[in-house]
Amino acid sequence: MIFTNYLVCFFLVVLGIYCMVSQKNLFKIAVGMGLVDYGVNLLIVSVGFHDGGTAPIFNISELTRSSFFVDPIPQALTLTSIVIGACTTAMTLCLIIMLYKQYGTLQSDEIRRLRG
Amino acid sequence: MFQKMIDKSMAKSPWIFHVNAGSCNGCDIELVSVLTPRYDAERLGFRLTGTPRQADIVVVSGPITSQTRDRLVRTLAQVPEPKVVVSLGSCPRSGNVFKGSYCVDGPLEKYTHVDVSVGGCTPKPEAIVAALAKAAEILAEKRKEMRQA
Amino acid sequence: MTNLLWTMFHVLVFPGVLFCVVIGVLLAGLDRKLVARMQNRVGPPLLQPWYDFLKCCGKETIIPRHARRSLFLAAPVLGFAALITVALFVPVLSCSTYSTSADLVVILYLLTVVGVSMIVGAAASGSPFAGVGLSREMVAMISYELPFVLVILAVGRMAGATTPLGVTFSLQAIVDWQAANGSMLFHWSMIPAALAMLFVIPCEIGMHPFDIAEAETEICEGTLAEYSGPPAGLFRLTHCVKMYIMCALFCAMFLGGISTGYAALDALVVVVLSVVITFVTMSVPHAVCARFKVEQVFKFYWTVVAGLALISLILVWLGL
Amino acid sequence: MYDFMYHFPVLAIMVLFLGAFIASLVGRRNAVIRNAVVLIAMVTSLVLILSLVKPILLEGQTITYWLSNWEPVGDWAIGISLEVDALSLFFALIVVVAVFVSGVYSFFYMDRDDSLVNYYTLFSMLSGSVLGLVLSGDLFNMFVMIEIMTFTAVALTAFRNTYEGALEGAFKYLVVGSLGSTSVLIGIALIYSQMHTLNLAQLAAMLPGYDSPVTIIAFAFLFVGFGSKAFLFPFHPLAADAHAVAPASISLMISGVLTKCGVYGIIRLAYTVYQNVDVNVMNALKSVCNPMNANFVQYFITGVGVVTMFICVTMAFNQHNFKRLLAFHSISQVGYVITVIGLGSALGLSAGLFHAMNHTIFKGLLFLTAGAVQHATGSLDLDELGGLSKKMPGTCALFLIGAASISGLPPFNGFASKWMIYQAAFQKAGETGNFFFVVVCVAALITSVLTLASFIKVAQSVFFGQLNPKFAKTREVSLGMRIPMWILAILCVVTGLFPDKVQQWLLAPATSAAMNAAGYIDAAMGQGYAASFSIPSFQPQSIFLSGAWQPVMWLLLLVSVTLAVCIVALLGSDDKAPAISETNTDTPADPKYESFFSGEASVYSQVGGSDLFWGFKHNWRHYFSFMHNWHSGVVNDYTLYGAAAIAVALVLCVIFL
Repeated sequence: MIFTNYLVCFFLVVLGIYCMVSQKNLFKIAVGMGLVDYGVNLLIVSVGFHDGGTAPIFNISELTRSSFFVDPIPQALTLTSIVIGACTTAMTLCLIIMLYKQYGTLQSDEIRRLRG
Repeated sequence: MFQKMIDKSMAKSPWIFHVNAGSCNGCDIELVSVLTPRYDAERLGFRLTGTPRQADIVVVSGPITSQTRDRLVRTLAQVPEPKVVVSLGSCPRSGNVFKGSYCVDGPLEKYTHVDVSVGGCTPKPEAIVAALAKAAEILAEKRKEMRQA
Repeated sequence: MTNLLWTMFHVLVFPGVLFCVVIGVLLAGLDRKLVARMQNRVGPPLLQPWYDFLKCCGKETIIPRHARRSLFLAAPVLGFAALITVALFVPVLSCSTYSTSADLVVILYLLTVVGVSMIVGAAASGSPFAGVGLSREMVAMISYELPFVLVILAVGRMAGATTPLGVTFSLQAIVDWQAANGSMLFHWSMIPAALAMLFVIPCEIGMHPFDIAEAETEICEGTLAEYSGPPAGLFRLTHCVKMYIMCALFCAMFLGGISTGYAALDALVVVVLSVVITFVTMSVPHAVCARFKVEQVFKFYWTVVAGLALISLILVWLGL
Repeated sequence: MYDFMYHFPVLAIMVLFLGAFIASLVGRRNAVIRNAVVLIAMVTSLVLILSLVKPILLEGQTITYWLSNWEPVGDWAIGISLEVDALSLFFALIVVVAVFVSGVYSFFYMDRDDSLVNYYTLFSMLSGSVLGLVLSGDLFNMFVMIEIMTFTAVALTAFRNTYEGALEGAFKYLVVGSLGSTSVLIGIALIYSQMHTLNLAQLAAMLPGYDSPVTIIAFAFLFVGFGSKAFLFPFHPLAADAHAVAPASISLMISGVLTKCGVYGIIRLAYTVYQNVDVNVMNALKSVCNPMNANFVQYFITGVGVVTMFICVTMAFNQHNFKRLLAFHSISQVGYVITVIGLGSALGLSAGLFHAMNHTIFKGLLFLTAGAVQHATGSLDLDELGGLSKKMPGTCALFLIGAASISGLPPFNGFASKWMIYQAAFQKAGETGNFFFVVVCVAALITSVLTLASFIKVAQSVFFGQLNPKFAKTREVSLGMRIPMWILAILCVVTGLFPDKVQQWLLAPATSAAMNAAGYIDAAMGQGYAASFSIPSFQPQSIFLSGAWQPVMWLLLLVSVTLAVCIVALLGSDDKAPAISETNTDTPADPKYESFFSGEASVYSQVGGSDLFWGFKHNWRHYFSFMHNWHSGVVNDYTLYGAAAIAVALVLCVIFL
């Protein structure tokens, strides 16, 4: 089951990068960025997941060698990363709107005044 | 002492700037021939420069056409003191065969003091060398005058 | 105090200003004489460059309206000073006045400073001709720098192969190595590098076939277009001194180690060698060749000359 | 060290974030209070970091600060830590000085912009995040700081959103930058999956004993990620786009500080964390610090550095925009740094650190002069500007100092560090007997000449030549803008004249800190922790400099300069007609003082910046046109290059490990 997770997150990341590379529409590029983000988030969560583990909620006295639980740190990392991803998306969309106002187009190959 | 050395070397290293003020190229070619192995003006220290800023002797050939007049005046002004002006051939002196043409604003005397004048159409290279040597002497004298003034 | 006096002596007399200027002027005069003789002319007197310099000192200095006054006047002085500093690092056959462990790199950069000072002076004069001239000067600089660097690395590797670092950039160490093992020029793997260096010399100095920056017929003396009076004279003098410096550098790098034991005699030997090098690298091409085009210079140096130097470097690297 | 000093690192970071918060609260109403808040925040963090110089750099201590006092439990780091050793502090010093200069400059430079409260909020956040990154002792914390940094940098790049191309540059930076951040995040996830910790010290202790290719692949991801933050090849087009359109003070931050974060990350990873990693495959990473050996990782890092430095310097020849040209040079200089860092010798590392520091100083200076030109004339077009040296003599002098420094002319600092770089490269070549490092050395020298050439181009087309009549009314910028520039210029000269002191006080401690993995581990996890993982203790090797560049020689030159000046003065003194150019330019010009123009009347005539060096460009026209097309300006292409970089790094991992 965990193997499926890795497969899916690999697939998501590759799909996202492919989307960013091949799609000329700025919104689709933003979607690609989102896909890469989700893929990585899934990767981090999967890393901390233990099949059959309980939720990591313990008193310090309950904690024993034999207690088997899901690693909480990756979940914290994922939360942070999701927040950052949301910010990135917001910023990207912002810039796309402004770009559309200035250039009058959403095609990435027409937005290339800086080159060479 | 240093000044004396400068005075002495003034005559030994006169650099020439050549202005063609509408000449037919005859005099220009003769001026170049002065630098060839046959006459070799370089043995007297002469050297053609490309800019009036480093020139000591300005050689003017041609009858001063109205097209070249302003340029000539400007170039002459840009030569640092002390400087010597040599007119080459008959044209700058009198206009020669171009005299009376609507587009000739000669002679050269109208615009500047001419120190040495070489006649002929075209002058012989020997005459040019002699004139340049004379000009070099005048240059040294001018330097002395300038220092005393 | 004596130290300071010695420093003053080194800077001012030997091997500093006086020595450099005298030898440089003589070399430049000799070059003109030789070219003239090769063209079947009489040629100017031997001291002609000296007269030229003095004459320039007696002329008026015009500072054009577009010029930046301070830089315009400071540039020639800076260039000359940098060149004299190079002279202090270059050994006269057996020993240099001042030695650091990497003086070849320092020399490389100081020579660049000389070129740059000319470029800055030209730029400060505000003339469009000077603008073209400085761009050509820079192209010339890019051109000879690659082979020069390769030659330096080859020589440094050759002399420093046995040191713990495997390379030395100290001219003194290079000269000492030659004293022990015979001059660089007589090691067959270094001959291409020596040839490359001989090509670098005239371009570095800006002698005739490579004087694209000062082409008087095309761009009105290029970098020097607006210079008159003493600053122009100083540039000419720098040019003369550079001839000597480059020759002495060649002697140190490729003919070092043949010391006679007396400093004066050594100096004499260097002068004689310089005359030979001047004849080979400057006078003959001057008399024979027409001026190169800008892109030809670049191509020539980055292919032929750099190739020669690279052959040497690879040979040395293989331990041959 | 006093006890309260342990709080200084975190205070230095927090005070900047707090400054951002307060500035955005109060700044909308009152500009003076806003500026005062930002200034106080900057100065406080500057002072806090400076006060740490003595204990950390000079006495060699290390500060470990566990946030909320979550100290390691049972030898396992569970809290977030700040760990400040000499290397971190070295970069922190660079950061705070650059932030201070840039902040003071922007008070005067941004006077014509509106909604400045956003600017200062973002600026403070950017400063805080960068400082947080270099002081952090935790990998994930570094990632968070990188993200904040990228964010604020993007927003600031787009700050002048009406400026041509500002949004475009910001968008490209955001998209491709997010690819780099993602790469870092994947690397972190992979490391965590194996090690279950992200504390740098603990990683440094545990990685060597852990035999897994996953950690090496993680290294590849992290290297590409940090490389993208340093704008290494092939991420360099981003930098060019972002620098050129950002306000000059932000260009300083991006080139002087953000790239340094990437460099710091690479140094920290390669030297401290992965120092002792010895995967069972042919000494893969082992001995990054062993000078007698060269391995694949070294070749790779050095190769990337050389390619970066060469491609960027040639790209600069094609540029018409002042700041875009500077941007390419900026990356080219970072290429130098990465090149020597890849050498893996102590000399190489200290040369790299020195050049990184100098790069911040002189490149900052150059960007600020570009900003001054833009502020005064409103243009950055090299083909249009010209002759400004008469209008802005101060700026011109500052520019010349910066240009001489970056071109490596003695006696400025660029020469001192480049000298060490050549020395390190050739020393490496001599020790390994490998011709590759000779090529590196030659490439570095040639790049230096090309740098010089393109700065001659800038000098000629902006400051010298003839003044475009369009800019006749240009005035020198205010003193408030020139003082920050002078600070940097003086630093240029000082670090150039006393490289041995810099070496002694800054570089040597930072270099040994970077190589002292055991010390780093022990400082964080308690004495003996490193030994329990059999991390070899650090042998403080004297950083062997094969003869230091002695600026004393330059005093000689100064003597001869003075003498030469005297000679000239002597010659000119008796001249009865000393020529002074006309200062009054309003009267009809005397032709004597006009430029010689083959006799023509003087008209405005300036050799365009792009026409210079025609002879050079002509021979390379195929290369230049290829490069021009390759930097296509399409964001998809740049993303592709970034993805390709990740792919190449992974493939190399698979092949060689």
